[in-house]
Amino acid sequence: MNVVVCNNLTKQYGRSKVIHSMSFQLAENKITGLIGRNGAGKTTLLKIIAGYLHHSSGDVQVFSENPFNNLKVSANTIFIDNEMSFSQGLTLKELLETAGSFYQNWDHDLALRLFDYFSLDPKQFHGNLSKGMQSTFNSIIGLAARCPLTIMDEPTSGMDSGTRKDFYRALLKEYIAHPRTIILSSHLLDEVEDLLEDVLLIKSGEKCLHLSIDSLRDYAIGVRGKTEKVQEWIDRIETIHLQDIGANLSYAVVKNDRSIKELEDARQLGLEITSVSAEDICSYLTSKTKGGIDHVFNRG
Amino acid sequence: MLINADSMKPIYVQISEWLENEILNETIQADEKVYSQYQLAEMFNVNPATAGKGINLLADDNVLYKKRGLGMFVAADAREIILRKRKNSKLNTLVNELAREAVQLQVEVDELVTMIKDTHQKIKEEQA
Amino acid sequence: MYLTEVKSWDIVKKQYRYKLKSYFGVFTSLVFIQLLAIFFSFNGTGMSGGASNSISYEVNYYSGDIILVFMMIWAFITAIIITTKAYRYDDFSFITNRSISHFSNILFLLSVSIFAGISVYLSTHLFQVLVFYLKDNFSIIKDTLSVTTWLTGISASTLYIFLFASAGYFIGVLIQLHRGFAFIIPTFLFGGLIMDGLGGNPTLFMNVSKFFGAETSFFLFAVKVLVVSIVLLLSSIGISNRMEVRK
Amino acid sequence: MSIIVMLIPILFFVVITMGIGTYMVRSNNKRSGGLRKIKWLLGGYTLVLLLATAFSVTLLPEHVTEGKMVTRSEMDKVQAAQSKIIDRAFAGKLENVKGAFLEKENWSFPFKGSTLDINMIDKEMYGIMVFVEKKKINGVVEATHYYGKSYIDGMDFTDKIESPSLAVDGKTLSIKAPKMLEVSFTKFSEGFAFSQFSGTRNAFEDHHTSVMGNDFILLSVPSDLNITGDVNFVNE
Repeated sequence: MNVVVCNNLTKQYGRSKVIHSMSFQLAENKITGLIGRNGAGKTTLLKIIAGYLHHSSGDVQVFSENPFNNLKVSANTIFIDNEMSFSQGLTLKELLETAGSFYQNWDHDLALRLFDYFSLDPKQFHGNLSKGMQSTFNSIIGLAARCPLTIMDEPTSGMDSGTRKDFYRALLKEYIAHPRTIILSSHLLDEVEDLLEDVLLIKSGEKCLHLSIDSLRDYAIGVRGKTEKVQEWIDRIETIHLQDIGANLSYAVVKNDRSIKELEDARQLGLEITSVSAEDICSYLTSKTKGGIDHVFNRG
Repeated sequence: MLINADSMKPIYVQISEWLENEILNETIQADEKVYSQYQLAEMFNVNPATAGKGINLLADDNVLYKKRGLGMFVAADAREIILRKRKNSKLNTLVNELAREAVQLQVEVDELVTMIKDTHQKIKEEQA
Repeated sequence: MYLTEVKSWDIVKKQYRYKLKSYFGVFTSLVFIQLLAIFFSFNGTGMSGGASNSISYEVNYYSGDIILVFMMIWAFITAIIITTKAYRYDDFSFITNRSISHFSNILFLLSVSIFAGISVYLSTHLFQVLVFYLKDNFSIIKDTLSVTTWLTGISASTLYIFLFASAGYFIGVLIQLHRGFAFIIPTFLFGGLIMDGLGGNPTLFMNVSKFFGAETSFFLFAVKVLVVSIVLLLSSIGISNRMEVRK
Repeated sequence: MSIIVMLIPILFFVVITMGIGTYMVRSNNKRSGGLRKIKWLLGGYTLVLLLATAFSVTLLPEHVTEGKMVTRSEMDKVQAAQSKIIDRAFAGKLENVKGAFLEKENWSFPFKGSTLDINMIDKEMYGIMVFVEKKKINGVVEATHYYGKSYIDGMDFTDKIESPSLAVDGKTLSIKAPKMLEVSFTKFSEGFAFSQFSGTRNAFEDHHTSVMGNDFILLSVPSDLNITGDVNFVNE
């Protein structure tokens, strides 16, 4: 069963399209990473799925319903981001209790234990917390609510690296114990890579890739060697990325669908073939130019 | 294998190799139940699907077999299969490298075979 | 994971309870503003005096009018405040949709209006006790209130306060729709009042206040207030449908 | 001028609204001290209100004159009746006094002389009408002080008013002003929401009305007695 289904989903503010004709499905009980650069439209997409924003055209379904302003979707979805607003009049402890009164699957015991572990002060107010502490608190709510659809938009922003690791571990354990559909957005794939089952990569409001994390790791290969040899080899092949890496040396990234013969050719040309990490693939696929940042400096 | 050995192996391959090692040094006996994908996911801190892929890799090679509703168990001849597989893949890679290098250095087949024979003899004697 | 089915009314109750707790701070300003109103009331609403051959008299008139007016303004501003983003978005951290959010807001406003309505009556008495001890003239005249007058009085106070809360809610939602209304509405309102006043007889202002204030039948008054409030609140809900739920 | 006067309540309203608004928005931004503190504040305040109300409802009435209020039209009627009687008295006919006037005090002085001089002490400060009626009586002068019904803001004050003191010394009847009754009181109304439906008053009408009753002294004297002074003769 698909929890989220989007068909030609488009969102525009005035004339600028923030989400452009996006189509994808998210299957039940998978952790999907929504990866994209800042401003790619991750947050907008997530807010449409969470039912906070209207979409402009196309179709979006969450639990087979239009999520906008939908009570059923709201009851089964939790959206965690760092703009989450909580009443300034209630202490953290009171907020946890309130959250517990809303969500049917809420695990208060878990919430309290996480609360203790991350040494939050129950008498403190949300607005007085540091950014990292706020993220931690929001994430605790996100985990303990056990919503069938849990959306976390950059949940670890502001957390220190120890807390991040702890949080991701907690997320994984919670997921294993109580499987649910999780969408985790991040601009850093590295950090969440191991947790994910699928990756949805978006670039400037458009879907770039949607595949399993393992396929993503095999998605491309890199070739390194003398510039003219690299040029010769990639002559008829579409490159994802091409970069000068030193005096007369180049590095090219292409899709991993070359025939054995082509790879043999590369060997003959003295090129070194490497695998490309998922993080790098995402970064190359979402960069504006094929040459990456180096391109900016190559005016020759 | 055409991809350089120095590049990182995918996690599910690492998991299946780890399981193979556990079977080879008999931490897990034949006909014993192996870890579930969820246990592996927790141990390696990865998504259960990834861990499951590692298990499936071994099931495909008949190292593990499935008991319905109970999980995956180690096959009776698991060790042999693993050894054979490793022999094949590892030696194949090395032989490939060796042959390639030999061609580049213009070493003829007979010369190469002699070199291998000598080295093999030497190592055996040392171990004896 | 199985999906939860929720009943709207259930969530309304939960949101309402959450609001009572989280907006509890409005009661701080209620207390402060009531005390301020009591202080202002010491001025009295009037004085009259006279003398003849053998008698000279002086009467000081006091009433709870200022307290009620201040509570009306308080409800008006409270309603505007709870339409602002900081408050509106609080709901959406938990389960809700817009109708439920509005509905629980309205319930909240109704509850505080009732509390304010009753406390207007009570604080009028606090004021009387204070006057009794702080002023020298011990002769005090009070209207005797029949139970009906007492009940209609408290209900009417509540209705007046709720009317203003509804108006505030409406204006608050307009301002959320477009910031420009924050300038347009006061200009229009006060400008209108002043133009009215300049004309010599403030017809608009008087007519609006007479529409409610000169109604001597409590039933008709209640109908008038409720109809106008419901129109204002429904318009607010209608207007907010043009907005995104949360940005 | 009138325009400015009109604008004052509006401006006052605007200023108050803005003042309360600023305060509320400010106090709203400050983190309130949590639910507990506000609960104590509100609970304490409510308790004070309840105590004050209980006190004012149960204890204050001992100090409260619960006026049997007279409506405006009744007061107008009373005043008209009094004026009518006085007007007719000046024309020489004093009748139907009861009803509109109360007999406050009676005096009876034995008097043998032939001339009685009426002397008002402190004439500038105190003037009371004196009507004289000649009767078939001998050796005695009778005086009655009548006081018209008096209402201050709808409350009957007639009983509280004192009569002047009269004394006969030789052939002079002197009238001395009574102690001035000074009334100063506080009147509460619950507010317009309470008065609006009670039918007695209208928030848009000024309801401060008072009737200061007329008073006079009626002297009954023997028909052959000669009266001097500022008096009017009636019923001749």
